[in-house]
Amino acid sequence: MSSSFPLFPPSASSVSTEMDLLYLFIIAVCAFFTILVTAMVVYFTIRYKRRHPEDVGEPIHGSIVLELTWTIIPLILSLVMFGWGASLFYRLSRPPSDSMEISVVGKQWMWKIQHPEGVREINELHVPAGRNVRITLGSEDVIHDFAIPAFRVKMDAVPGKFTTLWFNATQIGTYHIYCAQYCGTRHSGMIGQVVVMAPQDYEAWLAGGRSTGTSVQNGERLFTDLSCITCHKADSTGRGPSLLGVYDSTVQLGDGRKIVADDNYLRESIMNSQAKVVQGYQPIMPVFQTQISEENLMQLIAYIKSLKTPAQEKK
Amino acid sequence: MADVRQTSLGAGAPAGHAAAHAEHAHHPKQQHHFYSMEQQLEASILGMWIFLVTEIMFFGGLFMAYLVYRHMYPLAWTESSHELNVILGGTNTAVLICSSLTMVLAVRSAQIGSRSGQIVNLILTILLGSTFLVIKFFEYKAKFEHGLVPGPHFDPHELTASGALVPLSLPQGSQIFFSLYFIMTGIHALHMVVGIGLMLVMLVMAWQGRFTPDYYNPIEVSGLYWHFVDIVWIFLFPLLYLLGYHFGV
Amino acid sequence: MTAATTQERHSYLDAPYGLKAWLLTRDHKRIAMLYLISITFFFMMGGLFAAGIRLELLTPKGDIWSADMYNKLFSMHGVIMVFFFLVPSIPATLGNFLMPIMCGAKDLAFPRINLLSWYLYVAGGIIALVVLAMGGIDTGWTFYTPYSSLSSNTNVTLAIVGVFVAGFSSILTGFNFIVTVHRMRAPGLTWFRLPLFVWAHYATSLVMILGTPVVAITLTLVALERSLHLGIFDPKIGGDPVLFQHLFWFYSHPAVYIMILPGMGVVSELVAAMARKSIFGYGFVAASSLAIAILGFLVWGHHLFVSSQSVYAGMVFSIITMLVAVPSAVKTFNWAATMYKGSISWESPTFYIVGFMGLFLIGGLTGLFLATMGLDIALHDTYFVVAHFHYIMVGGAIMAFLGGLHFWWPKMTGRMYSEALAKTSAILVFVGFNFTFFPQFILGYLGMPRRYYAYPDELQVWNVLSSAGATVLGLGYTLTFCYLVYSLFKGELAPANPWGAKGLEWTTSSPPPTFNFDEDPIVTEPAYDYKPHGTEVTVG
Amino acid sequence: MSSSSGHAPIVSVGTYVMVFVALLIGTGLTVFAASRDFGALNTPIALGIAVTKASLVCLIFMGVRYNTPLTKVVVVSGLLWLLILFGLGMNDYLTRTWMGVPGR
Repeated sequence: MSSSFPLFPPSASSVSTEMDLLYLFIIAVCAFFTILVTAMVVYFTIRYKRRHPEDVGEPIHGSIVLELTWTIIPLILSLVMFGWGASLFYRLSRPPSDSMEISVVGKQWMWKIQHPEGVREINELHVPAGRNVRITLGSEDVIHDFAIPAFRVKMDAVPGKFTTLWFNATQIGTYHIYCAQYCGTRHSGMIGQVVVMAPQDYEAWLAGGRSTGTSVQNGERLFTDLSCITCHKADSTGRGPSLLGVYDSTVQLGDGRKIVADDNYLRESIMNSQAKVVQGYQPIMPVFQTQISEENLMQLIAYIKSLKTPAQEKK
Repeated sequence: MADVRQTSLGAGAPAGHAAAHAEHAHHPKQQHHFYSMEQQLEASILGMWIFLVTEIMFFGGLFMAYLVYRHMYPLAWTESSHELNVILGGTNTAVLICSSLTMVLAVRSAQIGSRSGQIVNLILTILLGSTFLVIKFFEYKAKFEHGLVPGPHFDPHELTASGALVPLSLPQGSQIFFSLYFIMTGIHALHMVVGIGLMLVMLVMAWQGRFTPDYYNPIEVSGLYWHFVDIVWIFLFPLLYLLGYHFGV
Repeated sequence: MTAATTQERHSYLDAPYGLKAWLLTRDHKRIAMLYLISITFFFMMGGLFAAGIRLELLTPKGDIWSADMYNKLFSMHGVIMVFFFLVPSIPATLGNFLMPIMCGAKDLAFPRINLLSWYLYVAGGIIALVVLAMGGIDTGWTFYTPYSSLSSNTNVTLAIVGVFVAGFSSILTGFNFIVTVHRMRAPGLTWFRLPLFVWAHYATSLVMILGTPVVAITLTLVALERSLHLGIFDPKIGGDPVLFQHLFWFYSHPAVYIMILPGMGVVSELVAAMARKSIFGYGFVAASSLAIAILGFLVWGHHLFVSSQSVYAGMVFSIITMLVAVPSAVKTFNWAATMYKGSISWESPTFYIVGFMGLFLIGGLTGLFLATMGLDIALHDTYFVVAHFHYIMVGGAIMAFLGGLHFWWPKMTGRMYSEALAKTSAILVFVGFNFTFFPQFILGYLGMPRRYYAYPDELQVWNVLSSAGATVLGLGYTLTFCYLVYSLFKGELAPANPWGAKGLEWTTSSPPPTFNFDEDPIVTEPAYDYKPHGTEVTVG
Repeated sequence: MSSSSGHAPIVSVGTYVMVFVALLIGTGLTVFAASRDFGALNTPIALGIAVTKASLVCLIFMGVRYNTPLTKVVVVSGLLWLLILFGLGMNDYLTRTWMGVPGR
């Protein structure tokens, strides 16, 4: 970053080295072919320059061997690129299970960030070094994109659903957060920064922050305020299903389908409650669309995720 | 494809367009840049079919949206579909099928050189097409009255057996169903209007006796368009109207 | 008019004169010229917007324009360049002019529809200008929902109408070409005797026919959502904004091939003619055009790798995208091999094709970076993407367009231009282009997002370099424009075949008569059948 | 394939009327089938009937049966492209829950 002609962004996450290697590998392949073909073309142009206005080229029409060569070699190389790229993408798509969870909501034109302990920030994200961090992204208006070049991660924040990205920051320092999906007037003003701290500094920072209760506590309060609790009783006697241990479980729907209750299912069931109703229950739950903000929704879901059945508690 | 070319080559008359295919050379309807009437006819039919392929893709985008949202909101789809009027939709299907029959008969009349046949069948086609639109109008009117038009005023109501309008609760996704309903049937109706316009032109041409067993290109090509619009409806009817029909029957 | 020869008297340019004769013409050559004039106008306009963008990006802070103004600049740059310049550029000008001649026909199959297509284009263009006069739009040329449908308060609906109408004109052009190739070929002109230019345009037309209607309906849905609240993509009522992206890229990815395939066709013609040699692997080059057109429809999801498309779908799209690299590589290697043992003229078209090959290689190969899913996470929506598609569309398509224009200019206008200036401008464009867009690859990996109006200080050096290059590039284009226009009035009269090239278009006079050939041609030999001088055998 | 004049052969009125009757029966059948609950089969039945009806119109009324092979290729490729749009599009929507990670 100190160089006046920077070529690489800072390398500050567990995947950035591999990403750079993949980048350099493809550069090497492409540079080889670019130089090869350019050299051929320039050489032929000079070597076979027309000497006499009546000259014509030699009657060469083609060669199956050559055609196969330059069909098969690019095919193999591109499949290697695909394989490596797909594997990296797959790993970047699956947050490790031990990740700490931070929720981020994009809004024209700022990032609203909420730590599980309840500390909130705007356009600034503090994370501890060396820990897996899973970010759940939401958007209140249009599509945004949460990008941290130093970590080589990027994901769209799409209104109407949650998306996920994860990283493991390795270098202490301050790096850019960009909004990479065009979102209107102040799109380029939606720049923030991510501050990577040593774990103990992070704890100290959290302790010093003004917390308004953890996400789970806030979610629990909302669960009562919005009267969810009157129907979704823990002992399954309510008009709605019990939510203990619902997260990540398989739910049988009224129309016969089975579905895994992930974040987006919980989200849909709160916002558009009648879309996917659990078998044996009536579609009587009110629709909370437009009545609940993305941030509150994330708190509510954090609370629902924390509800465990007694058996799960024991584990 | 190439056989057309071969015959022209066989004619071996590169001296000018007039010499090739002497038997057609003086046909008054042959345009200057074609070698023969046959080439002109084949070009126009191929052209129409290619145009219909673009139409397939045009409606294809809508059907894609239909497919995605039906997958996302199956309940909303059946319940909203139940609000559509199967009797009117079914009648319209029959009306369009009748119009397709009169359309082929009009083309056939041109093939056998019956001017009166063309005129009668074209008039019937136009009348049936208009009937379709009139029925469609009453259907739309009912949707407006029942508050089923998407947007800020979306407020579904249902007509009970006693004739009263009672509020109706439809699941999330039903606004998208009705958006698609209006857009798909609306664009289809627009195609009907264009088709009726086309048929009016054909009627005038038939009236003037412009079509002969040798030359009935325009009416044949317009017929292709008319049938295509019919085919679109053949799919729209079950996909929109019949999904929720067995509900509550 | 002392120079008037018998040849000139019956050229298509002279036969009935006057504005009315031109505006009501059904002659494909005149329509091509009308198109040439109109796309040049839109190219200049798009170029001006580009200048505005580069000017703003000289400094990290937003200082010259307001943020809204900047957003409108790049949106209008995109809309005008894509829909009003690049899509019609080669097909509607060179294609319109040459397709019937290369098929040995008197005109396209539907001359009146051809004229209609130009009028629709102009109508669409006028709507775009009205939108501009009313303040432009700020959605980017991609019209992503829900920004375009719910958030933007500019004239998106009207702009969509303009694009829709222009799209219709493109459909009509494609449809005319397909019917012409199938039904209008001269006697003896079998499919495998067709010039590769015709093959490339045939493939392009397939994309126009099959893709354009989908974007038309997609944008219509956005317009209906804005104007009538018929929500399809609105997340508030359960709509999925990502569906818009699927439908949009179903056309807009293949649309890239609408822009580059005709360029590839031009280059195939030019390589053969400038090297006076049969194209190496004719069948493979022809088939690769069709392969690109077909594969082009199967890869659109690579624009959605980070937009919450499923990982599985991403992998399918990624692997098919990799396959597109194969026919592109086949073409490039065949062009290079064609030059081997050729007799290569050092006239200006050669300069353009050598430039094209260099730029297209970089453009095509950088596509591999973006198709590689893992790497795309870092590069998606950054300046790397901007650089990549400019290498294809400006470096590839426009370079080929200029090469083709220089090659067929004597045929189209009957005049020769200044060789020295033509070579100078080819070099200026090549150098300026690389300075403009190469730094953007680096900016992309550094993470600079697209459509940014202000950026962090450390990225300034590459932006300054890019803006400086753009100045040279602009100079190159201006120079080309000046001497080509000059040649129209003062250029030497061109002979029928100034390059000593093969092809039906070189057998007729320059410029050709209204119905292209004085005698209906009969084809007896394959394309590019160059024979040493004196050994020409005429087969009956 | 085309007759010497390039025109489609003249089809008898009887054939047209038979197709017409078949189409009307198909319409009745599809309404009847929709009024019964066949579970997951309702849609395939409705689409099967619709495809049959559309094919009849296409082959007989629109004369594809009597037309050149090229016309057939054009029709089939139009449908093929429609399937590409549906197939690759649904390829995303049907696999969105596979990873178990929201948005992936």
